[in-house]
Parts: sequence; structure tokens; C-alpha cells
Amino acid sequence: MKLRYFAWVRERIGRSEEEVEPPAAVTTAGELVLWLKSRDERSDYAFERPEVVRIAIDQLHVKPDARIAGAREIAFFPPMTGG
Amino acid sequence: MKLRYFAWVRERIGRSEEEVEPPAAVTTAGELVLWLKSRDERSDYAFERPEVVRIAIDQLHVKPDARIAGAREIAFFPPMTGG
Amino acid sequence: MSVRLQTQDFDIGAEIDRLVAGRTDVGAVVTFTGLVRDTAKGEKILDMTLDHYPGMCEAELERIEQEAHRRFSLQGSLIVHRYGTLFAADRIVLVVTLSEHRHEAFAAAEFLMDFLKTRAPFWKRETGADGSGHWVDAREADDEATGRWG
Amino acid sequence: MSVRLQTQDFDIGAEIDRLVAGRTDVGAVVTFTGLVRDTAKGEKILDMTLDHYPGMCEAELERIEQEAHRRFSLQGSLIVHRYGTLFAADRIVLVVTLSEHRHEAFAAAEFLMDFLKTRAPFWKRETGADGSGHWVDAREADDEATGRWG
Repeated sequence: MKLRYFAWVRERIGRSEEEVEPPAAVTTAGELVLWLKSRDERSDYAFERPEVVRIAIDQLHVKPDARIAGAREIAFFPPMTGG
Repeated sequence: MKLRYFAWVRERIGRSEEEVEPPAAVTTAGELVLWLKSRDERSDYAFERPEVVRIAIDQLHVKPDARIAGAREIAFFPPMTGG
Repeated sequence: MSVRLQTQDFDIGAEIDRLVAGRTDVGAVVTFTGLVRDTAKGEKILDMTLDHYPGMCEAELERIEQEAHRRFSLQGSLIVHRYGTLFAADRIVLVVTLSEHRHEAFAAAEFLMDFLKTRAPFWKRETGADGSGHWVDAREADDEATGRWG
Repeated sequence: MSVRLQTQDFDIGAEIDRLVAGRTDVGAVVTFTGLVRDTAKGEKILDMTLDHYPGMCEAELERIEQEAHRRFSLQGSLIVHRYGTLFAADRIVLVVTLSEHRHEAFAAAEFLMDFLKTRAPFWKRETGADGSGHWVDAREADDEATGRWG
């Protein structure tokens, strides 16, 4: 699946997108965050406070308990500040 | 003092303004309405339901119990429908 | 703060530009524009004529505007109201409010319109499709809207 | 109903004219325009860059707009949002709502802005007077404003 990062989440991770294949045990968006944190220091820093990072699966806002099975694109970003 | 009429109050009375000198016993705007009603049929018709006619003394909205002593201009008109 | 009564049309974009010109502290601009509708209570309307009380109209609108600036944190405001005869889709009234934040600008614009509707001495006369004229009745909903501001 | 994301400026008067063109049943037009302010929390701002999530941004704004049409009696609406780098007094966002009556147009415009602020994937990065950039923090007041719509 494709992961996308925006704003300071992107800056901390150091890339705007990547393809990942998480292990089968990773079933929710929240578990995906924990798996990414365990992967490297930059990701750990980006998700330092996972509760402030927003998640969208296939361009729809979701909560961390959302299932990721079948997702094409999962995005992580800070709270929005448009308008 | 000068009286001014607007919208259907003006049409019913048949003039847009006039100079009047009410008797000394007429001290409030409400009493002025009663005095006008007693004067002629058209005024009586204009103030058929005095409670719906709005009053302004010197271009300020007032209630019928407002004193008219010293007033330069008293206006009578229907509820407003601007905007 | 300013109030204008006029027979001619107004340009919403140009009015906003004039209010904001030279300022870099405005965050929110809200406008309300009232238009003439071609039907009223299911009846077709040919035209609408706005009668007003010159002098008191301006004074009352200025009082309403001052009250809005007392109640809300505003950086600027404008009220333009037309009078005379207007036709379907014509602009009748424009209210503009400027503020640092949007809630103040929205609330102030709605406040101005509610009070304008019930306190500014304007009266509408409509001409129906059969050529007959009649004065528009005041709406109770407008009095209620004004009442909620306490 | 329409949603547009663009880097270029917009013309508020022209946008209203396009929405109302050919209609004679619209009574109320409300617009909200958001502008770049030159200070934030007391600090001078040189410029502001809007990052966004292409695709989701349009989809989310369309969902917000549909929800507004479900909740309010609207005759039309428009959301235009710019992205890229903007400077003090530049226009950022425009919301326009059309309705027969003013309260619906006001409520819908405020609803659209509240939801746009908290749900549309845009992020502001400001450059301070010393040249340092920082991402703007989300305001709790915006979440509260969204919460009040239930």
C-alpha cells in the first residue's frame, strides 16, 4: 500500500510518500503507526505523539481503529489549518 | 409641529406631511393619534388599528406614551419592510 | 463605518476592496446581499418600489452600525441600501463586515441585517402580475430574529 | 454546488454574478472571504504557504458542501480555496451561499467555514520576520466551532 505524508509529518519523516508492506499482524491504522515508529528514528519522531496525527484511508478521514485491509492509500498529517 | 406620513399611512391620510397645533391636553404620541382620528375620516381610517402604526419623534423610534412637548417632527408609518 | 442610501446599483467586489484597501490586519470579510425575487407568496411580482424616510433612515442605520461595533470586535463595516423602483434579481441591500476572526464578522453581519429589517424606515411596495400594487407586510419572523439579540 | 482549488486569485463580485446569473428566485447571498494577516500571535509574518492533499481536498470539500445542502435550504453554493505562497492581505478562501432567506444563507456559510477549517486537508506554514518557517497550530476554537453543529 502507498503511504503519504503531509506538512510537518512529511518533514519529520523526510519523504512525501512510500510503498510499504506491513506484516499481516498489522490490521488497523493505529497498529500501522506503531509499526512505522518501530522501523526507524525519523518515523518514531514523526509519530512522537500519535494522538495528534490525523489519518485518512483512501482520502477519507478515519480513526486509529480503522482496518487497513484493502486500502490503496493511507495518509498521515497534522490537524488541518486551512481557511 | 410637523407631522409626516409614510407608505400606506400616507396613502390613507392622502398627504405626506402637514403642520398641526394640537390642543394642550394632547401630551403624548398616543393622544396625538386619538386627536388625529377624531379630526376626519381619512385619519380615522389611517389609524384604524393604532397599535400597528409606528411612531418616530425627531427621527427616533418611540412608544405611544412618549411626550410630544418640544417635538419638531413626528412621523407615522407601518412596520418596516426594508432589507 | 459608513452608511449609504442610493438609487443606483453597487459593486460588491469594489466595495470590499475599498474597505480593505491598505490594511493587512483583516482576517475575515462577510457580505450579505439582498436581491429582489420575482415571486412573493406564490404570486408573480413585476417590480418593487422602496419608499423610505430620508434623514431618519441614515440616522437609524448609523445607530444600528454603532451598536454592532459596540457588540462585536469589528475592524470595519458598510451598509448600502437602495431605494426607488427595482426589478427581479436587482440588488437591494449590501452589508459588509470586517474582523480579525470569522465568528465576529458573521455575527455582526447577521445582527446588522436583523436590525436593519425591523428598525430602518423602509417600506416595500410590490406590483403584481395584474398591475395591482400592494405594500409588503412585515414578517413576524423578522421581529423574532431581532428579539433574539436581547 | 462547486468546489475549486487554485493558486490564482478570485474575483468575489464575478463569482457571485456567475452563481446568480439567470435566476430570479434568489433572495439572499452571503459571502465569506478569508485574508492573510501580517501578524500571528504578535509576530510579524512575511508570507504564508498553503500545503494541501490534492484529491482528498476536493473530495472533502465536496462532502462538506453536500452536507450543507442537506442541512440548509440552499439554492447554490461555491467554495474556492487557494494554495501555494500568499502574502499579507491576499485572499485565501471564498465561500458563497445562495438562499431564498437570509438565515439559511448565513448559517450555511458559517457551517461551511467551520467544517472547511477542521476537515479540509490544508496546512499553513508561515515565514516569520527573521526568515524562520513554522507550521501553524490548529486552533481549539475551530474544533469547538465544528462541534456545535452536532
